[in-house]
Amino acid sequence: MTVVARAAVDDTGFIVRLEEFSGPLDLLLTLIREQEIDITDIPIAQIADQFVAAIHGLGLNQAADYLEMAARLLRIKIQLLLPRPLNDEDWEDPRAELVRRLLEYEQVHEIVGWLTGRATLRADRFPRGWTPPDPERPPPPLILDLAQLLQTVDDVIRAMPQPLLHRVVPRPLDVEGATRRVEALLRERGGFDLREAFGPAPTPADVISTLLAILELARLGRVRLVQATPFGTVDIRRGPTEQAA
Amino acid sequence: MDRLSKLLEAALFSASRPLTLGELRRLDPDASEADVRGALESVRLRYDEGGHGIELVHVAEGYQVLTRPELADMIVQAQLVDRPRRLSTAAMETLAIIAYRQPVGRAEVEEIRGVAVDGVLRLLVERGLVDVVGRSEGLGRPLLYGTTPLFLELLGLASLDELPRLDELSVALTPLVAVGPDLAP
Amino acid sequence: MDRLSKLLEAALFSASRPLTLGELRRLDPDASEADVRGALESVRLRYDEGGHGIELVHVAEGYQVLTRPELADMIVQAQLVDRPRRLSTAAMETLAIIAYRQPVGRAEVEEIRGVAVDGVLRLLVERGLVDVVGRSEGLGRPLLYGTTPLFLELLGLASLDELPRLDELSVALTPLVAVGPDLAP
Repeated sequence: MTVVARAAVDDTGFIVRLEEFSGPLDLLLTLIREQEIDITDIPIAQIADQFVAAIHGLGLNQAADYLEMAARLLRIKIQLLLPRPLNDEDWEDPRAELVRRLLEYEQVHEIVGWLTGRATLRADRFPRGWTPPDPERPPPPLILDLAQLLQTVDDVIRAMPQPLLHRVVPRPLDVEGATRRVEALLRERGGFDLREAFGPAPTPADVISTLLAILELARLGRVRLVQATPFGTVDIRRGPTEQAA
Repeated sequence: MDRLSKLLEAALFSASRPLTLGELRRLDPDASEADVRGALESVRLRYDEGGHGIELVHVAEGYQVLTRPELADMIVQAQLVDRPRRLSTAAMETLAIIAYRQPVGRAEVEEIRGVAVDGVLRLLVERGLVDVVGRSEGLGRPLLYGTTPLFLELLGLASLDELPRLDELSVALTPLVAVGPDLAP
Repeated sequence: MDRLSKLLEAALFSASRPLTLGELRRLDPDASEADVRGALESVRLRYDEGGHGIELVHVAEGYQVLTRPELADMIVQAQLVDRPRRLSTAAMETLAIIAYRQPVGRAEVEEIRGVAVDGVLRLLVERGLVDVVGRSEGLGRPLLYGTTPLFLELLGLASLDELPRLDELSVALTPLVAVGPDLAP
């Protein structure tokens, strides 16, 4: 897969090639296009795994936007795995929202292409480079608008160097906790299903935290991620990982 | 050239941006809008028919004199002028969404792009391509953004109407222009 | 116009400084100095004899296309040259603080912004947006600043009461209102 080959992770694991893709939707769309997949019928299990592998390979596995998408894909994958009653008319394809967003994003892509073309044409026409220096005359008219003033008030207050203003917000992601949970499970059993790692009734933050913890453990070579069949579940096992995900 | 054409030409040369018809009329209080249009046309013809290296272009709801595109490579090669730097894909995407959905809040842009856009948005405002155009009535009264005349100028568009209509795009989808807090179709 | 003249015209128009003969020759490696001089002369004649509002001028540093001096006054009067200006972020921040805390001393503004504001404050006073409104009773009796009627006029406000109250601003403001009783407008 060329996506992964295009970038490398540096020693620190820090994000090195974020600019390669303009966001998770861009990466996802690239994966889909490269494999000439029908956007309205995405093989989620396959794409989810490739996405996780790609963000890991690109060193994007610490960027919240990408992790959120990874969690979303895994959730859809799990939803699709759940048995559903026959003839259930209320059943909604869990991929529908993702497809809508991808199409919308593809449309943005097309507009970007058009805008870039126009900008390139315009870049070949130069305006006058030299304009007369200001003679002695009143300063040019001033523009002041309320919205800008209010924005500035916001900015000033946010930037105020006063410790009094610190507000403690509970950290939604608890990677440390998730890491401890995964390690406990590993000690107990040596291997388990990805879904078990999320715990009962996981919130999106739990899913992301767990995913992050597992990816980090995999990076450190302390767990191995195994998927026996293309649409099967992901197992987490103890031991070094030869190939990430 | 008649006196008004001469004056318009000088004014267009002196300004570093496109001048609107209204601004050009200020040059001569006695001239009607038709006079100004006629004089502009005579400047345009003069450049086109005289084989000049510059031309009069209708852009950003105004008029501007620009060099002819076929000369750009030679001027750049001679290192007399640099082409403007291109915007990053992230900046272009943000700009595209704002252009079609304006006035639009940051959250909506982030929803479509799937990433945080603080930094990119600040850059676009600093570069003068985007500006705050108001506040939404919604929760927290978020700021709303829109494109500026400079955006049109740098794309060589006379007005926003020249942007491709959504039904002309190959990816047909619910109109992007339908502004709403909920983006679902 | 011949090809070289056209190229010279475009280069002289788009360059940000006068161009020397040597620089102009870079446009066409095959052209001799005499060719370039000849082409410059043809551009000059074209402008002079066609009744244009611009002219080709040989200044100490090289060649330049300029608007004709006799038209300058009319262009200046029409105020077309300058883009209406926006305040810098620094000026805007200082203004925002003064608007909400007036009457306020320089030290307090500096404490909030974390930088010296002398220059910015002077600019705001010069532009008539801010003025000295009194002296504090405190140590050294420092000057106190407030906004002017022009400030209200530019924002389209009838009075300071129309400025949104701080508690109407975004959520980020809430803690400030809570900790600083003296911040209320």
